[in-house]
Amino acid sequence: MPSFRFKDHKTQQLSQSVGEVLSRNYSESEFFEFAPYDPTAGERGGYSNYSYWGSTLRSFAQNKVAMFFLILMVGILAFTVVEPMLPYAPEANTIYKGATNLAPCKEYWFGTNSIGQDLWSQIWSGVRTSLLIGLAVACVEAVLGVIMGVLWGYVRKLDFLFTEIYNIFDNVPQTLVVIIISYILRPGVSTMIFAMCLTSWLQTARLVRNQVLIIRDRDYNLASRCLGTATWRIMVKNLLPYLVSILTLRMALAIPAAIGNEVFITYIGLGVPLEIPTLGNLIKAGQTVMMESTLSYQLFFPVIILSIITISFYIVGNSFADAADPKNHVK
Amino acid sequence: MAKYIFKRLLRSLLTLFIIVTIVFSLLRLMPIEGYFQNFEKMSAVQVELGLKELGLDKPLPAQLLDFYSDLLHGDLGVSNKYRRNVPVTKIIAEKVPVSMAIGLTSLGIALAVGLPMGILMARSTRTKHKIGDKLGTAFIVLIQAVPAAVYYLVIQFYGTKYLDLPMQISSGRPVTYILPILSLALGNIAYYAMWLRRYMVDESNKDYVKLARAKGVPASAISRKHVFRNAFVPLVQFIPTSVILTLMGSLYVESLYSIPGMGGLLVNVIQRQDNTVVQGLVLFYAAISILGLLVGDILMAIVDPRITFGKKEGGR
Amino acid sequence: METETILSVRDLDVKFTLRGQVLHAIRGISLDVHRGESLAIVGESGSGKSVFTKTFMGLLDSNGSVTAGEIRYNGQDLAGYTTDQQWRTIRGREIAMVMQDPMTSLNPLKTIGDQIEEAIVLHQGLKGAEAHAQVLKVLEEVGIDQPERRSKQYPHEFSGGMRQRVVIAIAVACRPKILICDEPTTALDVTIQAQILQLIKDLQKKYDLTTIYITHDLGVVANVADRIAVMYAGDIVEIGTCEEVFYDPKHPYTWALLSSLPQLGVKGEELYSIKGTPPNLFLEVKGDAFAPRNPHALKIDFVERPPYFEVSPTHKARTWLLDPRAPKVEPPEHIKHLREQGVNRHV
Amino acid sequence: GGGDEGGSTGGESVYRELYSSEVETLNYLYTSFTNDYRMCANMVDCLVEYDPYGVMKPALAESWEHNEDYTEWTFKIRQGVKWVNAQGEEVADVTANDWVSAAKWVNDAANNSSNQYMYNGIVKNAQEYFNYTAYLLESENGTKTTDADGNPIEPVPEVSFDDVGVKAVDDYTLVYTMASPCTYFPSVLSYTTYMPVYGPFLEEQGEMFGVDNQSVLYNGAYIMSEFEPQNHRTLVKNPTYWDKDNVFIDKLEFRYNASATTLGPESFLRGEVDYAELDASLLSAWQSDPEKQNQLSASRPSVAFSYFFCFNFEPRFDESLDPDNWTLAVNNENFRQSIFHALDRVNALEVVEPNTPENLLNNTITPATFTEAAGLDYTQYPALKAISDGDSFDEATALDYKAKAVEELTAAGASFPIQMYMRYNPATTNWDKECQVIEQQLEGLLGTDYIDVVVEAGPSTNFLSMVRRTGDYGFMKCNWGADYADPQTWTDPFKSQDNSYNFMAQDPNLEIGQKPCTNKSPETQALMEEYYALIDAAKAITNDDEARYTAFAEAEAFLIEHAIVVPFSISSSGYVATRLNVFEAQYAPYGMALQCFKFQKLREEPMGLEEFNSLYDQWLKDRTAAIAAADAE
Amino acid sequence: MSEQRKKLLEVQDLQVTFGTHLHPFHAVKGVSFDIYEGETFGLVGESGSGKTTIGRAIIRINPVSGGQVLYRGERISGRISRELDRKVTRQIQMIFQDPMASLNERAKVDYIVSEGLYGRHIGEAERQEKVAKALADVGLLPEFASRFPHEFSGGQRQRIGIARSLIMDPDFIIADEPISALDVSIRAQVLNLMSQLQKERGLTYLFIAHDLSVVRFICDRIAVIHKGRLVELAESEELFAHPLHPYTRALLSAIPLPDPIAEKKKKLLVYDPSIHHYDQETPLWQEISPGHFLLASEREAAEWQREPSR
Ligand SMILES: Nc1ncnc2c1ncn2[C@@H]1O[C@H](COP(=O)(O)OP(=O)(O)OP(=O)(O)O)[C@@H](O)[C@H]1O
Ligand SMILES: Nc1ncnc2c1ncn2[C@@H]1O[C@H](COP(=O)(O)OP(=O)(O)OP(=O)(O)O)[C@@H](O)[C@H]1O
Ligand SMILES: [Mg+2]
Ligand SMILES: [Mg+2]
Repeated sequence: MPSFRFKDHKTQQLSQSVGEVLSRNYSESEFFEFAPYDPTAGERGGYSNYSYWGSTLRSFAQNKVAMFFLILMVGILAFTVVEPMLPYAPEANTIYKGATNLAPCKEYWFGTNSIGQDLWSQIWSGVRTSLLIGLAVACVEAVLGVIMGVLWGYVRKLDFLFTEIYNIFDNVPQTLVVIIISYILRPGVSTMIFAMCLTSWLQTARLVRNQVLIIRDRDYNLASRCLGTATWRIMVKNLLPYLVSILTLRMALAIPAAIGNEVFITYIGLGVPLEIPTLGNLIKAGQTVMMESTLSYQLFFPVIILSIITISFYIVGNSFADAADPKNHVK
Repeated sequence: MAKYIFKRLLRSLLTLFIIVTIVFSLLRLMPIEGYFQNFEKMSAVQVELGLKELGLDKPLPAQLLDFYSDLLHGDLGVSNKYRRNVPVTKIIAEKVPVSMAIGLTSLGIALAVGLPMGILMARSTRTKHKIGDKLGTAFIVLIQAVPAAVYYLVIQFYGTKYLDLPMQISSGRPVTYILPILSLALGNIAYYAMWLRRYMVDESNKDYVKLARAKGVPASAISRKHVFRNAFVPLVQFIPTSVILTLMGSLYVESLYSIPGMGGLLVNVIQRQDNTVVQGLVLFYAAISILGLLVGDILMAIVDPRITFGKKEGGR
Repeated sequence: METETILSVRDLDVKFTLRGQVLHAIRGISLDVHRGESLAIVGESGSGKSVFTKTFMGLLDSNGSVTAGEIRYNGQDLAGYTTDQQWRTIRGREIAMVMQDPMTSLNPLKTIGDQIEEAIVLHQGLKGAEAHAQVLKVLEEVGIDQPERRSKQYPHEFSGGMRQRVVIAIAVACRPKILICDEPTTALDVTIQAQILQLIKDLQKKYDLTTIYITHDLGVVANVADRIAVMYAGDIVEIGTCEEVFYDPKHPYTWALLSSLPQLGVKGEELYSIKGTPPNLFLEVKGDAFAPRNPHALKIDFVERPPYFEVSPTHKARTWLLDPRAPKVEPPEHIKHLREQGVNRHV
Repeated sequence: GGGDEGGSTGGESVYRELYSSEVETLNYLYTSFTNDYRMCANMVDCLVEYDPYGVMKPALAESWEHNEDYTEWTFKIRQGVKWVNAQGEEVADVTANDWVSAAKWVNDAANNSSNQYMYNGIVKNAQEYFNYTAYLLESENGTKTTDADGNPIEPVPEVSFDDVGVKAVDDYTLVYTMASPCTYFPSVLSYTTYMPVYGPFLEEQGEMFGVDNQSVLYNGAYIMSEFEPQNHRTLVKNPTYWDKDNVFIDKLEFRYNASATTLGPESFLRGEVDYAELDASLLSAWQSDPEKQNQLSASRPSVAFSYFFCFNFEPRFDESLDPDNWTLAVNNENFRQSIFHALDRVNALEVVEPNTPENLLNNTITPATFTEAAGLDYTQYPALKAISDGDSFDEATALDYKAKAVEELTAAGASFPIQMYMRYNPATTNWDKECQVIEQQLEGLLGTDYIDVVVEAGPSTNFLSMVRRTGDYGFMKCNWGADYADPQTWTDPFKSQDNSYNFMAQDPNLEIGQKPCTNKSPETQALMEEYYALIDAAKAITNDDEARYTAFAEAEAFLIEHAIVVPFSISSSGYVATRLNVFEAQYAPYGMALQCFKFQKLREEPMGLEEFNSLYDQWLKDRTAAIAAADAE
Repeated sequence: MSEQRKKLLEVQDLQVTFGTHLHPFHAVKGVSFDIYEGETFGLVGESGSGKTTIGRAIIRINPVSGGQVLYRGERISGRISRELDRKVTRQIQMIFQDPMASLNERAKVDYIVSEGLYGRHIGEAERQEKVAKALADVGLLPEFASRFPHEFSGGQRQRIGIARSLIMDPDFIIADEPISALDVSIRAQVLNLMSQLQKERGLTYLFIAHDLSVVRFICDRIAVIHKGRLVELAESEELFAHPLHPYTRALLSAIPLPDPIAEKKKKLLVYDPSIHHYDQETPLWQEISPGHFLLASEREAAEWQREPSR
């Protein structure tokens, strides 16, 4: 029979109290004496080795695919940070005269583009920018989404108002907003982030709201109200922790979504200017030459890197959300 | 029920009103150059006259009033820059059927493929190695995680380069529709398969399934007669929305294969600053998406006897 | 008593694997079920009652399996069944089940009639109008008025008690030999609970069923059970006829179960209660699982698992207290003279 | 559908092309979009047309003459030309009245034609009539005296259309009266607003004139038989065309494809289309592939547009880019000269034309071969000759000027490096890349301690009004397109009022935005004044082209020599794959000539680059001869 | 009972309505009763009869649509002053039916138990001390403070819930079916604890249950509720000895007896509401004998009193 491994001090305590009795060597007659009865030992009996984050991490670690992608993701993240500091890492936009449209070779690992820029540096610079956009959007989305969503779901009076606002904003085309913003602000990374954040938090807010609606009237919330707990504390202590799972999921999905969105906005010609490489820009540039088989690497390298990134975020996010759901925890 | 629908429609009207007003006002933030073809060479008088013709010289509230009074007469106005002097309704009416035909075909295919796929995946979760489920999940992850713009390109690249399929549609040649329909269908296949699988797995842990098993109902009949229907209920709600999305067309796919549909129309007219068309389109989109939600709810009520309209769920 | 064994369980072990950890849910149970009897399995939550009976129908969750022992039914070893096909010869047809929660055990999207008909078509070989007529008959049998109208309604239009009747109707419609009622009344009000128990009793008589009740409440089974098996931590700790268990309980756990019934409580006095919590089945259980909570535990209880001590041919208990070497321990006062007391107390 | 078959089927010659932008309207009297021109120019003929060398030829006008002082032009209209509808049914005869109807429509302010300005200052009283109709509109037929904002509306003296200088003397005699003497008037006539329109039909259609192929009438080489917006359009040969023997392609099929730039080349290779433009990035791949090599061709450099870099004298950009510092620099001629000479234009042009960037180079504002007088190309006139034949790029000179500029600017208190703020429109293909190349080249040559080129994108739509017109740039590539065959057309960007190219001429008291225009140093101011004096003098010469050209050349040379602008290039649509021979087509660097398919034949084989180059050289030679011959006539 | 006993809580003609104006659902229809200081007042009835709703109306989770609730003579239903609100929040506490659902799974026991103290500006040391004491009071080990609710059995969780109320030092506790979700074997733990606390602290309970046998064990007076209306109220022994209302009788007859012989002899009574003719005769909430209230029409009251009980 597989034996249970004791994992921390609490369990050890338990094993000691049992072991104490066992370790003594009784004689045959002693066996039939009453054992010392300790009610507190009985209280301890139902103990399970549980801590929320511990279980979350443990179930995550058991998911091999997710761990693989986590490592990949961390690797990529680390590399994008480190890449510009590497020796001989050139400025991404440097033009090498005469080195136009070179296929991948020793000197230019991912080849060069039509004006002689090194795609390797361009792609990593693009990954940096795109990830920055993704992360920023995801953070804003999470923060705004949670605040709005919790208010929306918890404060009954706001429900009607927020629902209407949601319906309205959901129907104002994002393109219109992006275009108008590109008039008001200069096209650039921060503008892009701003434009995306403007609408993206709505979905998170709605998700949070639906979740809050489900848990709002659970007994433990009523209990808190009976105890006179302030509303903000209920939100922070009773609601937020229950949103961890869906929030991590949302955040992790928001990053690939934002990168995809960046590609889209670039596609319609409103993206970040070309002198700032982003994955969207690189894909757009690659698209113009994709039908030319000798040049299609200019599309495929950014596409592959982008896919690896979005897939890792997607899988890691999903698996983490699964792991964060106590339903999937071993008690 | 009729009363409920009526009330909801009435409320939607208010929402529509606000949406259109916001869009209307946002549009007026654009620089006036965009309203003219040849601003560079126009005199001040010409510009002024042009603005007057477009009704842009009046203060915003007056413009709004004009717009709504026209709207009440069923007049959405005519295009200024997209197709000059052509009524907005005509522009939209010409494009909707195109997008819809392709969209509905792909949706049909997506349902025909996605739903069985979801069922097979759900069943596979009960087998030892869950191979079917893993394969299906890999597909879903790929489609959902990789931006559509990217896999559309890949499909076009391989489809035209290696399968030698045409790069643009031409009516009367069905092969030309393969790639765009495939591109459009993939997303929905993944979507429906994923949700159906999830709901089926959730449902098959419910007590009534256990009871059915205890009754001796064969596994296949359980998943067909009991689980599928229950799992399908929440999906029913999405179908009208999916249908409606086909009305909006797909910017990418339509532009990649030069499909003369709705996709990209909005982007196009926003970029050309064709206010009337933008307004008309936003109104159209908002109206149908609100309608889609309503139809989704009604469908839900039809397939699920527990849901009744009008009454708030009383107690249990 | 001349009894024929319909189902015989020997040394049954059931284990679950949950993310790499093994939970030993059933720890070597042996039990004979007699034809026509009604057996009650009593025990607190998590003691393994449901898991135990699910093994008879192959309804264990996919992460669990029978790891040892056998289940003999009709000369077959059910423990060796693996395929859906094999189990379908048992499920419903031979052994049927009534589940705990009437609110969720019916398919919300199918009419009551359809759900009963499904069972009838499967097991009685009837079709169409005949099957429908049978549906109405069954509904009437379980005490539902206006069966014609009711059969066309959906579960949500039924109250909890009526749903439970429908669930029973479905089980009975399969014409099984054995009916397992897994906590059929815990979700119901007392008044309805009594009615449902009565209904099962009537049906049992009518169809000559063998019934196995599962409950955590000893009080509930006094009326319906012929024999009672008390379970604790995946093991049967005491088994005997109804009278034996109520009037002459031997296991301290049975004492505790009985004493904690408020019906037996004396106002103003403490109710007898069991301290502590049941053991963690992920851990290997040494000795008597109940020992840490047992005020009468002997030292040997922590070392060696007690065997069954036979009190009478029908009455066995797993406790070292029955060992001749053990000191004599009296059951708590108020359950000792339950017979006299009970009759008087309850008007 | 377009099928895979080759260009000609069953003797019918069909030309196929992808397009990515739909026409806005077929109302040629209104539009000013090249997309629209491309259709209209083939549907309706003008009074004149051109031969492949740019020599004007009679078209709907059989002949014309002018009076002594070029104030009256009389045209004899060709007889027997028919108006037909989209089904090819004859509707009416083309008569002189049709040009009168067109003029009336165009100059009526209510119609708000985008090209009305083509009459302004050319045809007598056209602008006056326009102003009067505008007044009527604004005042609602004189009933109102203030506009919506409460500003008074200035009354405008009544002008009747009868006073406008366009008259049909009889059905086949058309007379235009000029506002002032105009030698180049015939070159204006191939613009859309001088196309005829059948009056009764125009009236009948009203607002709907030109919304689709059914709502226009045709008298040109082709009839648009099918028109499905964003899908396809088909032009078929007009069977009643007066010159049908010169129309060789029977059918023009245009299919919509939003990704035409990406898919066009591949479609061409697959034989699905007969023409595709190639992005410069594809060039090397095509050139090195033996299959594609001989399908690669170029487009003829076009002198219809000229590109030049403008220095902004009224910077209105962000404080973070230090506009005051820029103001100091830009007013320093040595600084401007250092940039002028440091800019390696050929290097920059390689982005769009990697093979023969020199072909695109333009050393003056007015492109070479644009116009000539007295047998001499305008750019070869004495003042411009040296400039035209040289190249401004010269590292040593640039560094000399840099040294001087550093000295002077340091004295003036400027801080280094000078931030040079360059903008581009992300929607324009390759502009971004070009900016990057220039940035690295300039910084490389002049040193980053001297200048810091800051490249930034502008909005992709309404770029001009958001960037150029607001002065939100320091140094930027601008362009201008010719309106008629006279050097004056190229002075428009540098006009003294409402100048939004480099703000060189703002009255110091005038306000743009919040800031008064006080940026120009006295030296700069003096330069500008001198320039305008030269221009005014040139404009005053109206009857002697040679003298006039000499004077304009002096003015233009002045602008360039003082490095107020940096001439850059003419336009090119780069590389193409085509089954057409562009050298057969009509040619003129203005008007509609370049859009016409008339005279062109569809070739069996695509044109290769070698053939193109030899044909181009031949064409350049033949052209000189042809023009000389025409002049001699 | 002596009339001198102080009324702690008075419920007067309480009505609670759910749903919209168009589809109102009257969950509680005109219920009146008093609870005296120090007693345990039982409220029994079938599922959905409105027990929880009454409890929640008292503690002000459910808004009251008619009638009023007085606590120590002060009205606490409807809008009340902040001060009174704070006082009532402190003095009235609730114990919930489902020990799992009523504890915040993501908070440690330490926080859960001391949650009510956070509004009171109490030092950290004092807080911990109070937590330890509250835990000890309900028989839990102090080390449990740092654990999560998952780690406990149902009985332990319910005791945590009780500790959470106790820390507020309340006078009045509404216990909404505190044991019905628990295993029989641990019900006793909770019941014992409740009586013990009452003895030590003089608490007053409103004890809600659907099982008469439990109520009988712990309550002084019992009210029986059916479909939102009280049908009978009496001292518990009186109610068991002389149940008048047929519904009460049905309830009593259904109590399972842990005694096979008695149980097999037991006769079930079924309550059939159609015996009433309330469209013809209006029922009254009347005091049949001192302290014994009954909802009945004149005729019914007479008739039922004549019948021998059971
Ligand atoms: N699928 C499963 N995976 C892991 N453990 C399980 C599974 N099913 C049951 N168990 C465990 O097996 C043990 C016995 O469970 P079982 O459901 O038989 O208890 P029970 O006596 O029926 O309790 P209840 O009265 O709550 O129904 C419990 O500890 C339970 O946690
Ligand atoms: N928030 C609510 N909205 C609408 N109806 C409600 C609400 N809460 C309770 N009800 C309804 O009010 C009635 C009384 O409910 P209540 O919960 O008070 O019953 P109960 O006697 O406590 O039942 P149980 O024994 O099941 O807890 C029920 O029919 C219930 O459906
Ligand atoms: Mg169970
Ligand atoms: Mg309740």
